[in-house]
Amino acid sequence: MHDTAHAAHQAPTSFIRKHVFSLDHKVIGKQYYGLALAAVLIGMFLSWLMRIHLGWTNFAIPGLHLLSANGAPGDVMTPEYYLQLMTMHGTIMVFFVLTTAPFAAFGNYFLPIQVGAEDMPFPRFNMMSFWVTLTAFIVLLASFFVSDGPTLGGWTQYAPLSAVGAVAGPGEGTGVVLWAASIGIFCIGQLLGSLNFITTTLDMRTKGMSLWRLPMTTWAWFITSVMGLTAFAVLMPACILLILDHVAGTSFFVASNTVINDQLQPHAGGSTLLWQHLFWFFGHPEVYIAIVPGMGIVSHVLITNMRRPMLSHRTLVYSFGALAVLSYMVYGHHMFVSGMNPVSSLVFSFPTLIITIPSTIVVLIWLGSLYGSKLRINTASLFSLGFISMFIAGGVSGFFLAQPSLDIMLHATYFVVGHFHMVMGVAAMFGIFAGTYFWFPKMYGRMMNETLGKIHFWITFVGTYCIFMPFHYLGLAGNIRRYQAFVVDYMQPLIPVHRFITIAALTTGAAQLIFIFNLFYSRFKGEVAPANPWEATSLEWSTPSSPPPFDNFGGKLPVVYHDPYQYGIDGSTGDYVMQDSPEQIKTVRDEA
Amino acid sequence: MAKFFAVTIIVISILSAIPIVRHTWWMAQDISTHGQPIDDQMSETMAEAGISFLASQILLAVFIWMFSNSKPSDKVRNFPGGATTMVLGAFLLVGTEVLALGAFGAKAWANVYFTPPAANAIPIQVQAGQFAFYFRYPGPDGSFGPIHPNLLSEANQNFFGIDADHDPDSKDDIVTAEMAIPVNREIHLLMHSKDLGHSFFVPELRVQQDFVPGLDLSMHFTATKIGRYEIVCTQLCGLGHYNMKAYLSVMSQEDYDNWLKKQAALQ
Amino acid sequence: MATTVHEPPKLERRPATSGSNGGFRDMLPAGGLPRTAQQYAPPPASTGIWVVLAAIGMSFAALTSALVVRKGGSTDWRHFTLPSVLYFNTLLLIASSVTLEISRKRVAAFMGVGRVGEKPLRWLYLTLALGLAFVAGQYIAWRQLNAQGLYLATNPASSFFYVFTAAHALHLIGGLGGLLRVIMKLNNSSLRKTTMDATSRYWHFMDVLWVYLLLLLWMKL
Amino acid sequence: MKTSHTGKFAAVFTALMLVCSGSLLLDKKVSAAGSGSITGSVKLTGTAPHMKGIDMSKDPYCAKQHATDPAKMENVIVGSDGGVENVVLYITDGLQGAEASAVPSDEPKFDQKGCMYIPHVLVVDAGQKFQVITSDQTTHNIHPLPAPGTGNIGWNKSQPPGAPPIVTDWKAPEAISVKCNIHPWMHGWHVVVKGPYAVTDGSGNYTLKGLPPGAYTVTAWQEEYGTQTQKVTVAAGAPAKADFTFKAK
Repeated sequence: MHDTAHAAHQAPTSFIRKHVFSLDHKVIGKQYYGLALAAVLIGMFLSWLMRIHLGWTNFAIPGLHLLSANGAPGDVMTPEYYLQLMTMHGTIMVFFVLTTAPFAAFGNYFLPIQVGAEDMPFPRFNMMSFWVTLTAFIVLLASFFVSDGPTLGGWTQYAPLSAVGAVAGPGEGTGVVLWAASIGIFCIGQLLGSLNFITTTLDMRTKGMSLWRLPMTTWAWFITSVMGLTAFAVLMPACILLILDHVAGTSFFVASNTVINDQLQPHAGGSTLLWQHLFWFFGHPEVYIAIVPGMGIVSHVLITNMRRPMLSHRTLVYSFGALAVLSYMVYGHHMFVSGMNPVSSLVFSFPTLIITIPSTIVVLIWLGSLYGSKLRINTASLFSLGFISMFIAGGVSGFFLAQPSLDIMLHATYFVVGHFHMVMGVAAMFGIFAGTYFWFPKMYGRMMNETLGKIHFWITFVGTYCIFMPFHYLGLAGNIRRYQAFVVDYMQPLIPVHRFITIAALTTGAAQLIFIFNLFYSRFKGEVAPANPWEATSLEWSTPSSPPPFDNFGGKLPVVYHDPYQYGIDGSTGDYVMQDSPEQIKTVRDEA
Repeated sequence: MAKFFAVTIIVISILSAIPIVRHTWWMAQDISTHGQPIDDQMSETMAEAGISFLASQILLAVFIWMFSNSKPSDKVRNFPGGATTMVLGAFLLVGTEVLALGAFGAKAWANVYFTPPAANAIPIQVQAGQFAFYFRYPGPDGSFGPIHPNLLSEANQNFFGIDADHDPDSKDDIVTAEMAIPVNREIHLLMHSKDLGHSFFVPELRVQQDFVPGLDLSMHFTATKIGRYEIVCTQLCGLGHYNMKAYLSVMSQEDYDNWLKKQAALQ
Repeated sequence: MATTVHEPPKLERRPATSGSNGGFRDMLPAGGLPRTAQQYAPPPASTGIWVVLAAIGMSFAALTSALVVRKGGSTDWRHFTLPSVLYFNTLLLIASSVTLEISRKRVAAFMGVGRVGEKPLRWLYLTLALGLAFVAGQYIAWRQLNAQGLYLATNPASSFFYVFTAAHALHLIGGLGGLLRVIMKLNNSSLRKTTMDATSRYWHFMDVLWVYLLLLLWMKL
Repeated sequence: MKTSHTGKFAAVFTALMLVCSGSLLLDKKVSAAGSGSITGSVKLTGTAPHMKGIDMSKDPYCAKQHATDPAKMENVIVGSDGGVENVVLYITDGLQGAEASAVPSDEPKFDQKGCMYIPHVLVVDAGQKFQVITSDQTTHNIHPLPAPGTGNIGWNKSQPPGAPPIVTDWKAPEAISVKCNIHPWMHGWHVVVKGPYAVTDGSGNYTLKGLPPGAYTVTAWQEEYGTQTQKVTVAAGAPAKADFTFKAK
């Protein structure tokens, strides 16, 4: 394995090796970013279709039949098609956007640079991890083109609906098999990624780069990769068992005496709760896999723009660690009313409540560090502050969902949907945006357009609240999720709220096109970036050029002399000293 | 820009809080005997969550306002007490808060799930399937006949796989598409799913419980208010999930008896 | 780079500036070239292998819990006696671990003396053979079960048996690939000690994992 | 693909097809070959099974459609004089290639009205196109369940209110049970046959037309009581007679 790293250090010349099957972690990072970008556009498009349908159920969306003749006869969406879009939206967003963009994309690009390494230790595995992930994505999209369309089982793919096969509904045959195959493949990709991330952080740190000198981002990615390693390693066998129930006629997840369409199913004795246990053991850590890199990026960006280190670097790191550890003990709170023993519901509810403590510490440290800082306002810092606001808004609703007694009223309602969209969906997206605006100069050597960036931020920030706050109200009013129309009497008065949300969603979605435009415009027309536009300290800004040369540091590894965030001091270069500058300064010590 | 942002945050937070405070959209009125603790717990949690939400959002806004336009001459200052304050704050304020919540919540939960049904509770069996609920009353003999999966047939309106010719218990069983219960009588609901995972949710009754195929669960509750309510499915069960519902009529005892007679005649 | 020794020269860890101990690359002269860094740092293969083993361990833990839950709830679990050939396979696998250890020692010695003289391939080939024999043995076990009419879908017990044994066999075949790689590299003298160690750690883990699985299946099926 | 445009087109097309098929039928009539016919009645002995009423309260729309006349099961509908409705009669033996392979070109309709299927039993020729339409203001899903291995592939599609018709056909002769999962009581049949067929009316009478003279085996199919067969010889001109009697279980 190791000599592949050597091989990786003659810069490739052919276009294919340079840009397609590249071993360079920077290229792989960009490839991941591209994948996430494509995925998020598809996912957002699906959500538009869903929102329109929820607001105006019998509205004919012109040309929709072209997408699926069965799914939209006469351009009006059928119930099954709505559920299929919903499932694909969830799967694409959670796996191919929230997991790939902040973790795989930025992590691949910047983790090696931030630890002062020339590349990941296993470049071939790194390349594989991207191509495997891409394959997974293609397999998932393929299910749009099979006769019955994609699965309608929701991204949680609960058994037995997902396990009995096509009798249960359109897409529950081939669709589920493709879904499970795609996710199984995805797991392999992420395992390979985690392997590289962990070994890079542990073994590839340059001279003087002790663990406590790693930037917040590196810590976040490291902790995330440890979570990913354990979580995806559990999801993969689960997917295999699910596929076996389909293609091999086993009965892992289907109970006896299942009668569908007046036909007694040939399965026997399976445990339907088994899937939920396996899935959520992965599923809850997955939430943190999506959000912790965002927290890292936001801390990193904020520190730079606050011109001061966090109140306590270490406390923050420990809190991330605590989140990671706790995330494995709380998965049961997804199953309070699932028929699991009510005692275990209580047992699961307490760690779930306790997880608010590290989360609160993180937020308070952010807030406390804002105090007395010299805050600089730019698009990156705006999105970081927006992240904090979202994280708070989405976090407090966790108080409710952590309690079994309230889950009786809120389980499977829009309250839950609002909660996870805010805390893991939008918050993570804000993290991705912050990272993009912050690192774009390093990745492409040009600045992103600030004006467009700010417009993008304002619409997104306000729009997000307009979309997801009402979700909570709907949930309180008992509006059930995963409904394609509201024929239930007590839900009909809520339809106007849905229309409001739909309009907000379309507007906010449109604003994202500004971002896309900004990306491509700045890539080619943006003003050329200085070496260290944000006056930052971490190693990615010490590379000889932007974008960095093939081996990151121009054939000479940096030596680290300082803690990651030496801001607010009198350095020769200004109020900061870069990690690799030998200049002797009075170090900013963090307490605790 | 920064000041405007600060104001925006505060405005949004307050606007978000208003519908909650004014209960513009809120839980349906409680008609159960066990619901009160849940509602109290909800308001309790809402108060604490609301305060944390507003407090931290406003703090965020204020700090953005205060520190966004500092002069180069300004020195970076630390929050009094630094990180220690934060950690202590998190543990003392939030920690104790949520654990207290948890403890109270546990009691609310316990009196739903850890109490056995009364001896005189009316047993009613509910059959969940794609995409409807059907209900079975034991009839005069007070006992249900067995469910024969091979006899289950929607085409023949045999929703419980009843074999009245061979099972004496089944002879007088009453199967209905609507659930009627007498007011102020405890109901012991026996849950069975013939096919997939479903759920039984009546917001007014403050009950929600999944159906688990191969695992028959039961619930018990008492309705205190006459009226017609809806039972909805909250567990994604296929394309008809959105339309998987049934009506729950809470009646006076005599109405209930008459209704039951009428249904018996229709069998 | 024909027969160059890739081991880092035994330098004592110099405490890096301001009392911080950095990465393993602290041993590297200030501002060293990435190439030399490659030479100095102990290659991450030795860390990486533990990461890999952790992931594999997790997967099998998940399958184990699946078995426990599935069996706990079920009324249709039909016990069957494991094919006795499995016990023989176990001996083969344990033996292979022993031979691998021997070859590891030999290789270390061989590299220690600057890779002169005859390459110690014999024991590696023997390990490879034992590994292949084990896989073949597993195949025989499956055939025997088929003969009894026990297939993947026959009942949960057999389902889990096939899933576990197949999953383990696949991982073991991966190990065989690793062994082949070691042999190749030893042949063209580009073998690094850590590659050898990583491979053998993986192999021993497969060995231990199999013993665990055998106990699990023996107790649960 | 069914946009509103192609929808219109389909309608026009259907009309045209009906005209053509009409002329085709005329054509059949004049040819002496198909002049023979079989008539008769299908009766039920013993007490007819009780047809339970259907409670549609689950979907208020459906319930409203039957506010005045409550819906009942349609598995066995027996007339005043014991005649059984919805019995399908078709030829299982004796057809020459021509009649066997002739596929009518009209497209019978299978309507969803008041959350019931109209007709309850739809008879089509193997390979004959038919239309599934909905007259209801609630969404239905149509879910035919052919037995595996018959050559017919099952499907499951929803029809929202006002959705264009689903036009399709069945490949092989089979009695296929059709259901709606959203309204579990909705149950009907697609009976796929080869060659001429007839369905009994409310009083159990039928006339099987368009048969050339010859010896045939007539089969009567009833969803609850299965099939019965009779050998019948058809002469030119005078219709042959074949009465069937099912025994109540």
